[in-house]
Amino acid sequence: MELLRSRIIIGITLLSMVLMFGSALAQDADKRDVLDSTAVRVGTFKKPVNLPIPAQLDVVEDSEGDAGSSITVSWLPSPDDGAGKNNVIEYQILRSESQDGEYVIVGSASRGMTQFQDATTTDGVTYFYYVRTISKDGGANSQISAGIQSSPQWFNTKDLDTFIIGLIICAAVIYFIYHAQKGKKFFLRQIAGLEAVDEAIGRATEMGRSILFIPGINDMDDVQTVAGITILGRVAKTIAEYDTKINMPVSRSIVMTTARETIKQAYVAAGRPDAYSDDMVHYLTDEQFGYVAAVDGIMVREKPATCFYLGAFFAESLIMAETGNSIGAIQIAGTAMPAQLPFFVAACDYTLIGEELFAASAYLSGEPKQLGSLKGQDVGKIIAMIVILGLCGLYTVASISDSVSLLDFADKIKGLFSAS
Amino acid sequence: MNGNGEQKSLVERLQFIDRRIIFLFIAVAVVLPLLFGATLKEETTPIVQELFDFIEHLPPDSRVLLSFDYGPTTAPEIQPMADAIVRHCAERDTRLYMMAIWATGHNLTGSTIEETLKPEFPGYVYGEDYINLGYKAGNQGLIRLLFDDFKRMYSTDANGTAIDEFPMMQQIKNLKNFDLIVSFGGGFPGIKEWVLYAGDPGNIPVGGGCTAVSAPLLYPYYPNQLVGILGGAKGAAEYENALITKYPAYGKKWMGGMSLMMSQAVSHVVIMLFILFGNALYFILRAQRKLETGGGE
Amino acid sequence: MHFDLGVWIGAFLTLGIISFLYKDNPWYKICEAIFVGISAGYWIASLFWQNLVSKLYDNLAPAIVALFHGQIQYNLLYLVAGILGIMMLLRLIPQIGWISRWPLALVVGATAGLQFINYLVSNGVKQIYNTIVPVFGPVSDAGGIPPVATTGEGIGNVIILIGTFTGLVYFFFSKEHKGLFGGAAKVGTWFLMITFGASFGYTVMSRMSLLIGRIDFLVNDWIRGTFG
Amino acid sequence: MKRTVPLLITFIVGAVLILAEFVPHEPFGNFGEDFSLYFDIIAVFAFLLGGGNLIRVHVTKVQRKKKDWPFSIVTLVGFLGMLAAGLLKIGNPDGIQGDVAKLGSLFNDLYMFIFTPLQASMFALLAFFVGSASYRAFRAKNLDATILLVAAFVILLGRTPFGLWLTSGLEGSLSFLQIPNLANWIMGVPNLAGQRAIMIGIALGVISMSLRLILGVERTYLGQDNE
Repeated sequence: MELLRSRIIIGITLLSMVLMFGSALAQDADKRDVLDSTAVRVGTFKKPVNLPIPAQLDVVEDSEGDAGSSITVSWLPSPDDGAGKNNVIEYQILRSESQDGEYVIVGSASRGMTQFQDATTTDGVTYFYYVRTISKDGGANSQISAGIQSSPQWFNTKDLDTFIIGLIICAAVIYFIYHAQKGKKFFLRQIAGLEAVDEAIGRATEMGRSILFIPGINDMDDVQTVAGITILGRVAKTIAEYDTKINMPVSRSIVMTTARETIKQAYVAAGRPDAYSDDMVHYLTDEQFGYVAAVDGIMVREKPATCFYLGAFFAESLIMAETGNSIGAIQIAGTAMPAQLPFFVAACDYTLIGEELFAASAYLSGEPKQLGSLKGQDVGKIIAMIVILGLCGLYTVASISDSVSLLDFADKIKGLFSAS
Repeated sequence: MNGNGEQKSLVERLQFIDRRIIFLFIAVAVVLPLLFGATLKEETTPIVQELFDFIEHLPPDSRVLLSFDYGPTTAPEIQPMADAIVRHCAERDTRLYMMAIWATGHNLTGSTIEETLKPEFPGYVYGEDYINLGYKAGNQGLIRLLFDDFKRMYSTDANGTAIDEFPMMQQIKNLKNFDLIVSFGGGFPGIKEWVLYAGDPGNIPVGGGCTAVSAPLLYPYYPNQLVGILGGAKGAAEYENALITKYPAYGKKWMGGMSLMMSQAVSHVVIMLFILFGNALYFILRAQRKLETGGGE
Repeated sequence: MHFDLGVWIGAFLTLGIISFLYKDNPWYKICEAIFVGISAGYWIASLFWQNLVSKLYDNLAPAIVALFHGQIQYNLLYLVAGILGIMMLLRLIPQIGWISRWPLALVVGATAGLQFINYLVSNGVKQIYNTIVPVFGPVSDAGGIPPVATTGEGIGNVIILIGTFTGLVYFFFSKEHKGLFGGAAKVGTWFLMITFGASFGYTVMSRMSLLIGRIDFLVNDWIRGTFG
Repeated sequence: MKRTVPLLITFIVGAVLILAEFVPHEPFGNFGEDFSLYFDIIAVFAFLLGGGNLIRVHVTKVQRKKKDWPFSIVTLVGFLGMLAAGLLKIGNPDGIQGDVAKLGSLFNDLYMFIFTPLQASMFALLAFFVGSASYRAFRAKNLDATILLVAAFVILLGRTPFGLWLTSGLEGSLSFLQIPNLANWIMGVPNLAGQRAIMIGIALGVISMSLRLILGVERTYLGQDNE
């Protein structure tokens, strides 16, 4: 089934990619022409005192890759913007629904800018634009653009680069999942924090004390919480086998529901469904510090032998980890919140750093499919490293040799990573 | 580490000194400077200066969205930034759109208006120059919604008046209509979410003030995704310094950031002394052990 | 002497929480109990009005009224959200409790989908983009690349490059940390250690300001306000 | 049925949301936002489970006179009182139509006078724990720990005027060694490099995790029955 599913997803992605390319190309062909050369000049009745030379309209077109309601106006800056008379203050963008109708200001851009997005258009209505270059003494107008309409697009061409990079990484992960499933073995290095899990649970069992599991304080809409819960699934199974007590206070109701489901199934899998009780997981409060106040209370009163902190943490991380340290618990933490990592590193015995948190459940599961995905992640890392090294090298060579063509080439590749 | 050995020397016991003694020292270090009301000036660093310069170069009537994304817990640190930036924006005659994606931010928006904006800038007219849009729930989801349609979520201001009655709201259709977004962010959601869901997709300049703890996380977004960041009380004090340099009239005013800096400096020293003390003990102990065991650990 | 009930309550609660530093005690237990109760009630009541009423009811009710008039509106989709929410509650009935897995599956699927994209763009692609600079070379205005102004900056760029690179090496799962690779991973851990140390040191300051805020309240609002 | 349907839901929702990110056109463009709204709505329903659990736990504690049971009464009173104040909008100047946190309502009063000081005090405890953690953790035990210690110490020094005062003698070409400059350099260079490596790693971790979830390789959260 997995096999079929991964094939289906590859098929779907490829198909959708082809479709999106197609529609993107079609849109390009549809792009409106830029300027209406016969456009009349407006608003030059008063003899200017010291007006700047007006900016020239460059391209006026439907904004690329959006849901409609937006037209992008760009212009060539006035020669007096930052040079010449140097008296440009800003540009105003004016719009009308008929060429010689009444033009109203739809926005302004400070000097030095050459683009404005009018996000207040109605799809299907034809608009005309011009740009007014403003100085202290008044404004000078550009020519009027040709009529233009906004429309929504089916593929965001600006995100094509992100799409391709995502696709490559997905392909790598799925490829290795597929191969692992067929029985290919991969080497995986040890992660100290995960090696220690069994020992930590064993210690609690020996001491006859409970194990505290904190899945972070975010809800299930944070992937870190999901990672914490998947680790809980593995840990709970060992706990069930050792017949140790687990205490899991949570700060989100959905997390409570999910955690119960997860622990229950772990107990079933360990062959001890009768030992499971809903009381293992209990809700405290959604409030960050209310939660930590209660968890601290639980710690000093119950004195758990082992504490797991796996999920998304904020400032409360150190309050818990220090209290846990003061009661002499073995502490294993893991989070992808870079700000809290230092505290866990300082106060806990083991810390899973960022990526390791997400890899932990795969490690603990020992299932080939899961381990395969980790190998796929490494491919992503190799790509990132090659891109970084290669492009930095390329730029450096280009910069030293002052070669414009080389620079252009480097810019082009770097552009692939300019995700909007 | 073995916490329950039998016979311990004084040095060994000091190594695992009762935490409560450290707590006591920290409390004293914070209380004393506060009693004397001392302040400390800070030189402005580029990451703060750039946000200052950006606001300094905003043309009059530019639209600045200020999001009060913090609560009472982080207010001691972030309020001085909000005050400084509100003052600066008002000096530049920009239009201020104040909102909050933290429920707790609503009260703080109100107090900033009452205690800073109104008394110091009596010329600022509600609905024309500034508006308090209040709090809306939804975290980063709210930002996504505002990005496409501002008035879908904000159909009234904080007092319940229809939004279209305010002249300054007429040009606002979505977040792209703003010239600058400043988030005073105490955590999640905060500056990062503004960058991810508004600044990046819409190419809207985003700046922010945040707690010292979240500042290092935001550095990677600067300067490409963030105009500038004020990190912690130091960032606030730096911005106040920039403000005083440009508008010397503020030199006479009491500045929250600079006052906070003093208490912090003293407590820092206490912590550093403890670290030094702890390491000294550690090395003494190690030397003793080496003597006893004849080297090696 | 001036008595302000709010300030006295605040002082009572503040000192109760701080007393935990000495040791667990009934005073702290009272504060903790109040805190848990009040804050849980606060969140449930707030989100009831904000999410259930203004997001579900306000959007759904008009759409249902319209349905009776024969119109089908986009907001009818909120009905799905309502049904999913009710499915969640079916956990309370053991026989059909498994239905609660459906909304759960939706939540997990959507989280996976959305965060996939967010992290790919902001944490992945953008960070790679930011790292790509000419590490060394004369100031050039030929392209859109940031010029390297000083030797110091050049060295800085090289160090950032090495740090990012070796840091990534450290995270490799499928290769053992030994030999040259292990050396690189070791350098990577040094960079991580600097990162952790620096963030920690940087944070100390922020944490102090919170305490200062509280002490300020105790000293100025409570003691001086009452007796001064 | 019990497991296949949820797995299918996860697969479809996840895959569609990823692809929808690249389709600005209606209705795909709004999927992400719609989910935020859906999630909020589901979360409110789930609150009934969480709140119900809180009540049950504490009522049981009181009934069985377990240790510290009087405190459970305090929790229950606080919870139900706050809930009533919020849901019934007691004392709200605008009545039931008013904003739940309207100034002057009982809900807002409880928030301002009880919730806020508790929250701020709990947060303030961090100042003390930062002290005790740094005293214990910052020991030059080995090379890694020493690097951690030195980086932290330089930053700490750099955040105070004493750092500048200590090293103000270093001028000209040595001025980069002045502690504040050194601190900024650490934050801007090696710290940044480490952060980037962590962030890129996290991105890959999330991508791989998401794929495992979407493809149904990872399914612990749904239970592992019959396997």
